[in-house]
Amino acid sequence: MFYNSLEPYLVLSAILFVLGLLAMFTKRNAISILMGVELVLNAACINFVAFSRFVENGISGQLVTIFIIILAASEAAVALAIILHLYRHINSINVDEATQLEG
Amino acid sequence: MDNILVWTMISILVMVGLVSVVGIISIYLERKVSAFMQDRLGPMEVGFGSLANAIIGKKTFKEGRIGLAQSLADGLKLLQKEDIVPKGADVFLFKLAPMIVFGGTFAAFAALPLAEYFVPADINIGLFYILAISSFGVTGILMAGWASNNKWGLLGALRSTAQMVSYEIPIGVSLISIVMICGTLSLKEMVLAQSGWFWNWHLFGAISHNGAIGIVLLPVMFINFLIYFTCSLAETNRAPFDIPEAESELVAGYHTEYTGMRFAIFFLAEYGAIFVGNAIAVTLFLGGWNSGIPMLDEANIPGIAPLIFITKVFVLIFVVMWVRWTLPRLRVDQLMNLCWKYLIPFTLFTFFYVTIYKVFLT
Amino acid sequence: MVPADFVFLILATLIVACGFVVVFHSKIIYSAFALLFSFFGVGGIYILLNADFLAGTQLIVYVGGISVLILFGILLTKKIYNLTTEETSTQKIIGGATSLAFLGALAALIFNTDWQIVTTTQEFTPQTLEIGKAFMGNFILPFELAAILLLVALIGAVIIGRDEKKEEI
Amino acid sequence: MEHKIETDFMIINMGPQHPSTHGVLRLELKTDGEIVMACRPFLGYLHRCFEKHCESLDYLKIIPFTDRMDYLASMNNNWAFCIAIEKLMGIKVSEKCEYLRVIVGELNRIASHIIAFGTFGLDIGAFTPFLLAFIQREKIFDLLEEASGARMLYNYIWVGGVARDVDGDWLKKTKKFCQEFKPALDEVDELLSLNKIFVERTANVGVVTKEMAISYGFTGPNLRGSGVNWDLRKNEPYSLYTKFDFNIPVGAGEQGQVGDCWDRYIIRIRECRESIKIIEQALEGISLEGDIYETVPKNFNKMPKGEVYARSETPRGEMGIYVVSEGGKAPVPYRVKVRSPAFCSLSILEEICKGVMISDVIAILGSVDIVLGEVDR
Repeated sequence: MFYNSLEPYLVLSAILFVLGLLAMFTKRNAISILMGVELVLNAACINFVAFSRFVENGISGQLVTIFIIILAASEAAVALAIILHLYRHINSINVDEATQLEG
Repeated sequence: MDNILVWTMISILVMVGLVSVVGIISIYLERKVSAFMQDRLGPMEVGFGSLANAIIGKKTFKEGRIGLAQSLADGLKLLQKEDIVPKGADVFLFKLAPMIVFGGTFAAFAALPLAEYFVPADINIGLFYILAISSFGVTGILMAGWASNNKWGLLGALRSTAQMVSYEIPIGVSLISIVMICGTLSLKEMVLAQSGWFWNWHLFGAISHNGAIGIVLLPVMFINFLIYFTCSLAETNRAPFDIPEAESELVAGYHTEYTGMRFAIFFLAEYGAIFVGNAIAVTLFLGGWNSGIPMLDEANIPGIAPLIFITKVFVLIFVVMWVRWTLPRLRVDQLMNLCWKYLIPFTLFTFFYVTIYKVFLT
Repeated sequence: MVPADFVFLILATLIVACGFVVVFHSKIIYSAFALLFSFFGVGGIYILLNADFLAGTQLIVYVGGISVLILFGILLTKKIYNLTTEETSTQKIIGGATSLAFLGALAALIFNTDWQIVTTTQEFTPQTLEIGKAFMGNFILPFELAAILLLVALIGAVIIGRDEKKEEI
Repeated sequence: MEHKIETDFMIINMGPQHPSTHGVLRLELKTDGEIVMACRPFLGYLHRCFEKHCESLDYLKIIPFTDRMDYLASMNNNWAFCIAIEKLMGIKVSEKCEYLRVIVGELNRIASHIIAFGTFGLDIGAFTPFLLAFIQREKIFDLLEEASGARMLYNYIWVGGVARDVDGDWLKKTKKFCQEFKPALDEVDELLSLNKIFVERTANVGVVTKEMAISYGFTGPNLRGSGVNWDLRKNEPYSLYTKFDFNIPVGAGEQGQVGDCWDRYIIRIRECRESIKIIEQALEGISLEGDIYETVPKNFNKMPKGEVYARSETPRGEMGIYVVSEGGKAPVPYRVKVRSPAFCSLSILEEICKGVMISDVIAILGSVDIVLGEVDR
């Protein structure tokens, strides 16, 4: 009953989404924030796939999810490069210490 | 329907047996192969008889003479050893890591097609599944290296991760060429496409579903096979790419701090990974369970298919050992150079070639 | 309850528990490993949703790629054996309250909406072929854009992350 | 904003328990990832006060101590010490004994070089050449055991002579070994020397220039690997080395720069061939007549007062023995000092291990071929 109805997936995705949101709100560490973003993206992905399975019965949700995964990969790469760069400059990856834009 | 279920159950059981036996056989083989290559004897004393004698404490059985039970005895020894967790280690992750490495490796066994009726899990994206689930090993290794709170361990883990992540790319691209020729990701269908004479194997251009024109694929497929084989060596941390556990540099790499059974699990996982890597090579390039000569196939000799498959895999494993005991080890930057400057461009070239072939010649 | 339900429950528990570890554990490396298992669980959920290709992609990209990247990032930026995250209490309270409110709103939305469920056969059909056709057909433009995006991200990451010492040489 | 780049350096202790520090050596590596920023060797884990012990021992009883310095080339150590004492006492050793010394010394040199290039291969990751070469080393040990009674720590060369006589059978066996050894060495050579990976790992790594080698006091194969043609057997011949026809292999930078790890490695392989040449000539020249104890002093009561410095070419380079004798009734030396070649070779690590990778440190350490027993004494 759980696995072939829509609501459980939506609830799961909502919890995951909120957890990601919480991480983004409370953490000062840039990498933790990045992890929160990844959680949020995954929650969205679950939503997309669940809707495409139960509401649309097609694959467009899956296609969107693949694009999200591509985006997440490139985002993670760029974000980590920025974090590494930040670390070299201010020797910390706490976002509230990165207050200057000049390098 | 029932028939299929029974066969699936049997093949699952066989796979579980295979999982436990592969490591032991490979370790024994490794010792013997290395011994004969180095002009020495290797394990000679501990046969099954002497092992049984040692266990019951009486000289009842005839003693072995070629050391067949050596790995078994070693396993028993490792089981009894003290399980040491270093003081500074992160206990939870330290204990979790070998399980993840082991699980990641042996989950891949589920999709190996031993025979047409011997596929424990006939997944339609079998190849993709194996590639995906193997990537779990990387994190296990990273976890082991970090959790053991040892600098050598950490260095080994970082090396290993960098190496495995890089070498996944040429592996993926070289396998995509095959996928393109077959038009499927199912390992079973790939093997079925290679049945008949050995020139139907993808290594020789897959004549059966391409016709004679398939011969133009032959050189490219050889290159592809070599690249895949090289990369699978690197993926499984074998010499000459064994820099993550290079014993002369990093003591033992990521499993420096592991003792007893946990160490044995890493060891088994390594040999399991070698088996999986070579099984993919056999399935994709060397015709899987087909013997290459129709007279010797399953149709004529029932029950021979799994034997053929496993024999082929062990022949490749022998080559892996041969390479290990012949070649020195690369340095970490040379390893990366090899991957990014030679293997990836070459696979891209073969990929391009196969694409052109697929578009214009079929 | 059919076996698949248990699978769903186990996976959901795994995902949520790991999500909690990601958010609340004080050691950042634990967060990273928990994130990995959370990704793994999401891959399992995709299989339950008949998205087999997607599950494989999830494993390869998230578990084998992004998680490792994040772990590398952690190991490269912190004093390796002293990895804790700091947070302030005000952020905790405000963030927690907002998140809880959000959760309530979402839950209300989920259970009060009358979803237009299409009941179809539950038979599993392989979707790799369809996805491939869609990428080469209707979705060709976004697909190509994604390829360009990946290239740009790759080059950008390399340029940003490059060691500055080498620029001077 | 202040522009500073700080990366965490990691201090790693390589040793004293490490598979490839060739004994109990500790290297403190300061690394930035895989790159070694600084490398400091820490010595003394095997220090056994050899030199101090000597001050309370009879000259003859010191010889077993020299065995334990460079335990891979004990014969050559015995020999170096005996040369010093003979020089001090003015003893002329009989020709038969000199021949025997040359034969066992060169045999021991081969055994030592087998360890050197075998473990070097092992450090690089090639296991098989090591074990293939060890088969030959076993044969050498069998020969030396027959001659001296011991397999590793011989106490064979005595002041004024040698400990035990050999018979014609032994000479025949040695001759047979010489013939068997050449193809075996070629096999190892083929397996390792020009292997692409091996060359990649060793060529242009750990380059020690001529000037550096001389200023750090390099001797032996390490010095010759840097392109300096210097061998005491040619340049300052002792014993019977003037009689033999052999070459001194010198590093020429065939695969990379002069003085890299590959050069130091290949020198040792080539020296083994030259040693075989010497042994074969010595086997031709030796006659079994004569008493080996003829010139061995009965006691050391008549030791002259004075000091002496003698040096000889051991497999690791020049071993210098400095002995001060008080003379008269005291049959013990006042002071013994050893100039050990491996100690000087080791001192270069700090300079050439800057900016290389961890794997290169291993390669460099293996290529300079140290024996900690001799470094710490």
